[in-house]
Amino acid sequence: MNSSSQTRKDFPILERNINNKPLVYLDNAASTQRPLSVINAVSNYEMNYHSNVHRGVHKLSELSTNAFESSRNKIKNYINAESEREIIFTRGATESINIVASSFGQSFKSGDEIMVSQMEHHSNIVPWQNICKKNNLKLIMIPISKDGEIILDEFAKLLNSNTKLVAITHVSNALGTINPIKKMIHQAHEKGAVVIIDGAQAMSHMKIDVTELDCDFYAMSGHKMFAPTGIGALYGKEKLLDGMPPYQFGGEMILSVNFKETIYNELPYKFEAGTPNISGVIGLGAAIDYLNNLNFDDIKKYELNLLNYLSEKLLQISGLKIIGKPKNRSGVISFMFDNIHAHDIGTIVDKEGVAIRTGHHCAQPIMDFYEVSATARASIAHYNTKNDIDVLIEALNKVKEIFS
Amino acid sequence: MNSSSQTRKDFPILERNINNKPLVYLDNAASTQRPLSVINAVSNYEMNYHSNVHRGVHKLSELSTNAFESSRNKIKNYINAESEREIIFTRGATESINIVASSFGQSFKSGDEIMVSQMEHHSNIVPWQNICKKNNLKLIMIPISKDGEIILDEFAKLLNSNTKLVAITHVSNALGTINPIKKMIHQAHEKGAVVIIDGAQAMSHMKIDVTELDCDFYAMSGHKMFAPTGIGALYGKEKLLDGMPPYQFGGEMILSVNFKETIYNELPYKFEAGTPNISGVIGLGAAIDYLNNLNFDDIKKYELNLLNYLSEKLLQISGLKIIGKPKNRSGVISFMFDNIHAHDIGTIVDKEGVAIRTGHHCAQPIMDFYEVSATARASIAHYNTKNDIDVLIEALNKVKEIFS
Amino acid sequence: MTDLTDLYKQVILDHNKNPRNFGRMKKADKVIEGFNPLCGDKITLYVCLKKNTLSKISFIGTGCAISIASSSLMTEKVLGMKIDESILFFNKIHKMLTSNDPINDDLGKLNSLAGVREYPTRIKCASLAWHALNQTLTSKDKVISTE
Amino acid sequence: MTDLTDLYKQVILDHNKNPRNFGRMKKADKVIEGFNPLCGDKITLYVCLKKNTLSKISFIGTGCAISIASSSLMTEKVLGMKIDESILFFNKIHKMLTSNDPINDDLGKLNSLAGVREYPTRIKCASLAWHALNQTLTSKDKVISTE
Ligand SMILES: Cc1ncc(COP(=O)(O)O)c(C=O)c1O
Ligand SMILES: Cc1ncc(COP(=O)(O)O)c(C=O)c1O
Repeated sequence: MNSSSQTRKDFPILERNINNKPLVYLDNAASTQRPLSVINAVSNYEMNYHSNVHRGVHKLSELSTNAFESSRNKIKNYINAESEREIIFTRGATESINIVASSFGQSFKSGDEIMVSQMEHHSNIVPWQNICKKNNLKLIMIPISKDGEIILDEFAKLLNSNTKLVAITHVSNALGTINPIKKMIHQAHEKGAVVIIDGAQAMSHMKIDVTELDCDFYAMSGHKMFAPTGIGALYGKEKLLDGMPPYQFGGEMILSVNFKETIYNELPYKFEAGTPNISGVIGLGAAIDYLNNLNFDDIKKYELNLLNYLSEKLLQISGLKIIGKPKNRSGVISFMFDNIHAHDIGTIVDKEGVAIRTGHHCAQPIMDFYEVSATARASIAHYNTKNDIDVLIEALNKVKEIFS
Repeated sequence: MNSSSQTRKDFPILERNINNKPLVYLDNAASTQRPLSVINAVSNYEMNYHSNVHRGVHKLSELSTNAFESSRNKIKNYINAESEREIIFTRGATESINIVASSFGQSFKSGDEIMVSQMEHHSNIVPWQNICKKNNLKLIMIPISKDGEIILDEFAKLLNSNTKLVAITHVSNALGTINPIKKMIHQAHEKGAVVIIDGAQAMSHMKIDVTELDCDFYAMSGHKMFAPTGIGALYGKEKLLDGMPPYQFGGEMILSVNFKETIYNELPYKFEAGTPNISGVIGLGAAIDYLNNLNFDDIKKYELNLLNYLSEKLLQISGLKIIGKPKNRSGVISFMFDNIHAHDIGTIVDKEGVAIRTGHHCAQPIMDFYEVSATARASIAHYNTKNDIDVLIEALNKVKEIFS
Repeated sequence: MTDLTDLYKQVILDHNKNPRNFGRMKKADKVIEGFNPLCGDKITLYVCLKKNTLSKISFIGTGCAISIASSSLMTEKVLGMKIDESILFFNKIHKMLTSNDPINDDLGKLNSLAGVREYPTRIKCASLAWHALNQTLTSKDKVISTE
Repeated sequence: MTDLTDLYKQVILDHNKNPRNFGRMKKADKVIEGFNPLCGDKITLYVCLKKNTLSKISFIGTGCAISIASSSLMTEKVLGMKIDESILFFNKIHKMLTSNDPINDDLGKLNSLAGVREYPTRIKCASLAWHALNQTLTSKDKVISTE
């Protein structure tokens, strides 16, 4: 349970002070911190073997290409995909979803339906809105309960033979709800719909197995799983990716070009135009190594314990209200505090060294659902401790003092 | 002239050995190396103030947002744009061009013409090919001379009132030709066409002034100007960017979202969906700082001198032929060597520690023009020395020996 | 490092709790929306103009203490002001919030907003209402309509 | 670190300079294209099959010394082989090029390609022609057409 003192040492930033107080970083859903091993993997690349990949015969290019492709292999193994061809490097979850919307979306026809839950992040709504407007499709909202859970009966009723795609988040970044995606994927498949899972919030908290889930696409953000910013991945079933037109055009994604005709490269390169984010990919590979050394059974227990402790302590503060009450929760608790605006809460706790996020969390539809304009959100990683929570609670009491 | 011994110390990788020989890095057109200041700026960010940008009120978010936006300001000043709103962060030149093709390209109508030169990199051909096919536009090729220069008379003749866009590279990555873009931009504007410049190969060799050039768009790759991979920028005139639809959809690029309607954010955020490559942007800012400390008048002279030395030495090797003979050249010399395939040359010189690129350099149309399938290419940066060239020449003599 | 009470001064907390001139106005000459996408603050200003003077002003909205208090303080301050005068005043407020120069004493109660300087992420909150008002009063077509 | 002469053995240089079975074939049963996009190597194989035997084979193309020599050596080797036999032989070559196991001696001249092991970026050059041939011979519809 206090294994985390060793864990914390892996993350150099956790040792810093903010406003002369030790940093208490509870903004992990916005972005996790990186272990030293990831930071070092990137600088080691820059110092010792940086070169463009794939097209060079010289040693540096060989080294960087090997490291690059071995990261792809690591991800493939980590999420249990069938082949490296199913792993596309992207800038993050947003780009992963945009690729599917823009490329796979071209196969949709007027009258087809796309289903999106009410608890999605903007990046899993707006790309679908756009393709719906363009191709005259229907965007159907999957409703949620007051507890912040998808209403499965409603979902089942909404599914029909026009449903072409279902887009759901694995874990909600605003509520922490873990959605029953395996079941939903199965139901959607029965109606012939394809399912894309937004995994941005899941990867740092649990082990993913895309084969077991049987999802068609799975979107990942590196910076939310201990890797650098600017890198992410899209998993897609090979037979789907194979049939999709390319997304961006340029070097790497072509086999041959002349002014009359261009022949595209095979998977996964078809979707990776231009020089990739090599250092980001290498950082992501190092983050997978880091994840591979974690025991997620223990971590799940540890984090759940922390979340329960947090929720208990929060509810002891009078006037404080937690948003959503999902049975399965991971990582995140959002709350409101009397009439005090989240923004003011954020500033005051920051003075105590506590980093939480305040605002709409890029999930305005869910804010509308709860009829709030902003919440405060504390989000944890496995390196957080009970002490972090105690400091937050104390800081919240200061908020109360000031606004009393 | 040997100021470069200090310069070389800034680049840690230049001290390494390859195959027990000191690295001679002559593959700068594929990707430049990074100075320590850039590497440190990135790790400093990761160790001390990483956080997601823009949406946080806490200290870390304030620090990362400030660093992020100050990089934008640095680029704006460096290329002399009018406003930060004109600087969009992208993955690299390829994505920059794709944004323009896909977003600005939506305004083109059947029969409109897009002009692309014969010496473009694939990333400045294939996006245009794609939009031409989609919207039934004509793709017109601007021919080049045997010397490897755009034939300006032909260009002027091809321009007409249907020409909607001209896409040209500032510097050719296959030949090193510096194109007379200022003049071409002026001529294109007279016909009402918009001009996008592919600046990938220019930024590390010369100072760019987009206001003086009066180009409409300018595409940049960080990793070719001493910054990390995975980051680049698109400059666009504000009034053009303002009228363009967004490219990707998600967080950051929206003002408000509900299931009926989404309102997009203002420039530049409209084009920056999702969590950006924050560490890349900070690295790019540090690279701009580095560039700002260079004296490009001196560097131009220094590099030209090196190129002349290289070309002189190459031509002393019997059977060796340089491809192209542009009057204004920067950075790059491509060559053929008897019947020896470039690939074999690359492997053999690598044994001597020399990194050059071999192949089609993602510019197959120019290979077709010269009726070759691959060339060997040596490309320099300001940290290269005459000694580097001497080592290359000696290695080429080994090639000759083996194949004699 | 300043203390939090520099930001959350008594005046601010008071105006947040009991915002002045709060409410919709039926027959306003101008209805101006101000929106801060980063935190979701949203205010609507109602203004009546008479002879180049801000003869009536009110606002509604949701937002943090800083933005509500700043809106409230603003309405109090500019009510009855000439348009020119209020634009000049906006410039002073703007300078107070964003520059590092010593602060003039002539801003009255509005000096209480000075603490925001130390909280860069909050400057937008404090200036939201001011920007909205100023933009309307200085934009070209508006100048015409008020002459 | 091996010496370059391990890669550029005399046999390789010879077959590069004077490739055997080089030339277009007019009435081939199969015309197979092999392409290595990374370096631009491109070869075309022509094959005649008679009673499950590779009765005629030739190739044209451009490429590096390794890919040309390997193509030439391959045509020399597989000419007259049974299809099954040539597939088995492909597997041996593949193993020689990509594994780290000690090399069997029974590959004759083709052992000269073993030096490629030490040059990972060149393995594709050495195996280009082999892959092209093997893919045709093992792909389902082709198996049908040769039965
Ligand atoms: C649930 C969810 N989906 C998608 C995203 C978008 O991820 P990114 O910004 O890394 O593209 C986020 C993060 O903000 C998220 O929390
Ligand atoms: C002239 C030119 N344009 C565009 C590009 C593409 O740049 P990137 O791969 O960084 O997107 C390159 C680099 O390969 C280039 O040399």
